[in-house]
Amino acid sequence: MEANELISTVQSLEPAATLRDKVDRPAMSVPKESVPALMRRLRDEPALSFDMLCAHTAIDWHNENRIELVYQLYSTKHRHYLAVFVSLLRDMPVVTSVSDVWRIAEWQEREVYDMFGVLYRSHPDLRRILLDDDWKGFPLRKDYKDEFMLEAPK
Amino acid sequence: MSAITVTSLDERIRRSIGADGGASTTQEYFVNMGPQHPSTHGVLRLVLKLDGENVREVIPVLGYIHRGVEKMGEHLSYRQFVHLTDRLDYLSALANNWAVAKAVEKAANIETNERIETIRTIVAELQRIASHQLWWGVFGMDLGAFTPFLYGFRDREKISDILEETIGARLTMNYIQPGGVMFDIHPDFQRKVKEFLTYFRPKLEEYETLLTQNVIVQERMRGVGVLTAEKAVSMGATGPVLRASGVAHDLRRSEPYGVYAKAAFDVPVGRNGDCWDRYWVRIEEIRQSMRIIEQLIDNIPEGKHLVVKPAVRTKVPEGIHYSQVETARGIFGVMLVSDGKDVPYRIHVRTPNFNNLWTVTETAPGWRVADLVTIISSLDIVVPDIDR
Amino acid sequence: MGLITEKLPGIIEPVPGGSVLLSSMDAVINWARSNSLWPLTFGTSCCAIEVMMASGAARHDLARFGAEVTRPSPRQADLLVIAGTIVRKMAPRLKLLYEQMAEPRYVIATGSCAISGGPFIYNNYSTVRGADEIIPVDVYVPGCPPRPEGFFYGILQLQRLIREGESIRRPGERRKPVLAALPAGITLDQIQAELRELLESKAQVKLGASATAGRG
Amino acid sequence: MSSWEVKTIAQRAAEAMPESVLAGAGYVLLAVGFAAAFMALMGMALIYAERKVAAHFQCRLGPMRVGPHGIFQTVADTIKLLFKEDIVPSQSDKLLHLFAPYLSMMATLLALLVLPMSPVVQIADMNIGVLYVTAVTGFGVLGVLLAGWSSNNKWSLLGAMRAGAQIISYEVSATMALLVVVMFSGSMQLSKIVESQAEGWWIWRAPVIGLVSFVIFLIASLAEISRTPFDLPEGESELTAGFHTEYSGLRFAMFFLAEFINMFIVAGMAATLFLGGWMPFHIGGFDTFNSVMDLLPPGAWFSLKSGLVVFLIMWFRWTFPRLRVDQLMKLEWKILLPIGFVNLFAAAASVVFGWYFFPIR
Repeated sequence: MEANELISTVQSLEPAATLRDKVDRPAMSVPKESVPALMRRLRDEPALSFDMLCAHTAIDWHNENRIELVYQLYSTKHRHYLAVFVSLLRDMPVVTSVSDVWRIAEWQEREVYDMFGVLYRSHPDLRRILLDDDWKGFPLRKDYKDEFMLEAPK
Repeated sequence: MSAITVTSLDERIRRSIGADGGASTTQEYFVNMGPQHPSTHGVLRLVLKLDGENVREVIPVLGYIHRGVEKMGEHLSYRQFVHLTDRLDYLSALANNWAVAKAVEKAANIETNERIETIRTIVAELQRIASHQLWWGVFGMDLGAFTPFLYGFRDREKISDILEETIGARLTMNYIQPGGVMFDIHPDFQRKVKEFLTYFRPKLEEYETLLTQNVIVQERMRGVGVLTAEKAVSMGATGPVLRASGVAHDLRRSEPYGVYAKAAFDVPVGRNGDCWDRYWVRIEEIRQSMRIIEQLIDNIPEGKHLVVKPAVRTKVPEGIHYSQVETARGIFGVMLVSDGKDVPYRIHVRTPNFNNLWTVTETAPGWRVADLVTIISSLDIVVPDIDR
Repeated sequence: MGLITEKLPGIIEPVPGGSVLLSSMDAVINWARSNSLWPLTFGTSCCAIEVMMASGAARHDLARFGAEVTRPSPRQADLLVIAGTIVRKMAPRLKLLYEQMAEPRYVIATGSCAISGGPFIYNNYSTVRGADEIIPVDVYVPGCPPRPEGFFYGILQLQRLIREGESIRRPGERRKPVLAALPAGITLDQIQAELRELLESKAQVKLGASATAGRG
Repeated sequence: MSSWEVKTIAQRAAEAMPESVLAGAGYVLLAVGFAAAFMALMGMALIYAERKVAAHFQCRLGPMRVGPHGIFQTVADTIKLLFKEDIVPSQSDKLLHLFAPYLSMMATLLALLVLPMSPVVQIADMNIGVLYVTAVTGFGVLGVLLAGWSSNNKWSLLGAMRAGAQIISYEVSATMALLVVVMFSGSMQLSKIVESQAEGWWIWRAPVIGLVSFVIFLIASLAEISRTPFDLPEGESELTAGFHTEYSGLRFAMFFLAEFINMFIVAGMAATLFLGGWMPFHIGGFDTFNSVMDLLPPGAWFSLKSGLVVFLIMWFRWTFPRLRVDQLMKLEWKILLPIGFVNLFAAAASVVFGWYFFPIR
């Protein structure tokens, strides 16, 4: 499916979705309330059938006080990509889990929790994945400080 | 809004104990496989719920080699970040370099030439063969046959030699960089690659005789650890693991980069998604890689090997840039988030093994400990690639 | 020179920790130990491919040095090759592995990660800067990763260290003294007292309390 | 045809005893010393051989640095293991933990006592030799089970349980195969069995039946001594080190040594029962040929034959992967045992009707 056709199809599913610019592949910003329902439709809609969640990660826009989640979707049937962006408040990043839509989301969301502290509602097993269970802080946030870290000499 | 609770590993295990409400009559117990265990290929830890020899549940515990590469990437220039990708999946170092190089080139509008792309394709395919050779050897070792390991390495050394001559390193190559390759190929490169191809073809038959056709190997692989296509896709598996399940998704074919579009090759696809298919797909991929190299090795066009001076700190325009390549294990993707400076604002690497590993939680339960080893080995995991 | 020490076969040497080694016997034991370094199958990252796998494979063949018997159980291994990065989550496990190994145990740190943290020093919240922050290391092999030949050089250096009895080990660490049968009527304490006298007269230094406390 | 006079060390001791207690005691000491020294030296030699054989299978050299071609490699290993710290895990069953390796070693040593290596080099020659060997080798599993249990380690226990199931199952098949030879030679005494092959070895003298039972015996014994492809109890890639995970130093060396001597015993038994033991290669009736064969002393014949079987066992180890537990059991109960039974009946018939070469009328 062509990029603009893809975007209009997604917009027909979720009117609140807007185009996310400065991304080199079809990308949409959606409100966080629509996440699980829209994702399920993206997967099940025959014209879209995004059956694979390639990667799920986050970007910490420290200065704008928000964390932006990225869902990179791929359809093995139609061979097209879509990136879905969801903005969350940095102080209370809560979103509903999509682990029942794509199995792999369970672990990718755990990683995002581990690194950014994003909390997932109705996640089956939310705990740290890469760091120790008793780790303090979320390292990939821009303001993460740690007595262990060394600054590179200029 | 219900409260979100964050649990710990202990709680996870405790939950698993009571999962069947004490319905089972036999005593179930937990064992730790790893972090130091011969067949977890590094420092992967699996908490196994066993009933006698039968695996009831697998809980992978990651992070024993989590090195914080993504955080470091936010402080390094794009050129500097390339060398960190070597150390993720060190068996496909060149493909990993390529992913970063591709992302930067696309973002900063750097035009490479045919020579660069051909060299990149050839070295990446050579390393794919080397990676599969190593996997084949270790797979044999995990099944209990030690000799394949040495045979695999014997032939891998030949590739290491060829690459070392051109690149200067045996493992962490750091060769493909934004705007070209570090060095031009060695004058002997083409001759030696051709020599290797003629040397290796009969050796591949030897592999088949030693391991593939062995009755015990067949018995231990066929029907073991079946991963259906639907599950494989839903779990985001890529590479040979996905293709063995019957989904012909190969980036080299579906969205060709480098000069793959010029080369004729087949994408081997399995039927059942069991260990045997994963084994067969990889062995077949070695053959296809040899085919690709054969077609390209005599047609390396003339040109410069580097179009950007290596010292330049490339500035990438603001925005989000993706690129992905097909490594020996699956899709390695890089997401660059740039704010217009010469260091990335955020860099995310999507590694194939992270997703591939989790299929073990789906395929292993119901099989025995020995099968679990086979299944893990057939996934061909590299632990630093999982943990980053 | 006292009476007692002359009666014993070989030359008596004091070792850190206050135990006594008889060096004629010691030479044989050290020869055996240096030639039979069984490594633990342990590798965390890239270096494992070069150091544990490629060096054991056909081209380089670690077996020539008698070190191909990789033991999966730390109880039976003599040599812990730290092949790869050690991160903060792994550090306690590495210490545990080291403690599970039976004395005498030797440690080779291979690659820049195990020596100093390598490329992962700055802006990194996870990587330990050198394995010697956790466990004592005998030999360092630089490289990223070192070639198998480099690792062999490290093994040869370790063999030399063992033969010379120069194990870089801090006093007071668990170490089993090797004792030949003592002549009748002589106790270990007597030998030690005499040795201390001998040492003090030579070196003109008072030995600390650790010299007596560490006797196994 | 020259005849061999069998005289075991036990017989010599018994003969010497009435005249001089000292001489008798001397023979007993000789026997004990011989067994112990043989075990240590043979173990070292076999470990060295294994490492060299493996190396040459795998296109490499193997130990090269300690002595010429590394022949002192295992000496160094032994000395090192002798002086290595002996760890007893704090949560283990200490008594059993200390005791288990001795048990394993003892079983091996006991089996070694009756092995006829030449007409004069045999410590004891019981009239129930075959039965005795079967009994004491089965005894070794106790050591393994105790080791696994007392270590208080789940991997050890898994290994020990595998070993228990495996050894007990395969003993059945091994015994079936032995019975065939017992039936043919009409005796359980090992020296008698060897002498019964003066006209030809049972592996070819009893057509097909001998070969089949040789193969069954070899497979079953490989499983009994846990060699690849049946090395499940210590399968490295699965159970770290199996039942001896928690053993270090000398005690680990005992398990190691017992394993290799067991291999020699299996080879020796296979040679004795099917390949004529120390008996030279004879074909009944061809006296000239036979006398040429007699030029080589019986001890050399035994070494050659058992060496061949040892090499065969090593060859298996460096070629085959490991079986899975259920496949292992399937192989025994559904394949080997039925074949063994049929073979046994065939052997019975062929003994009764004399359907074998050079039958004794």
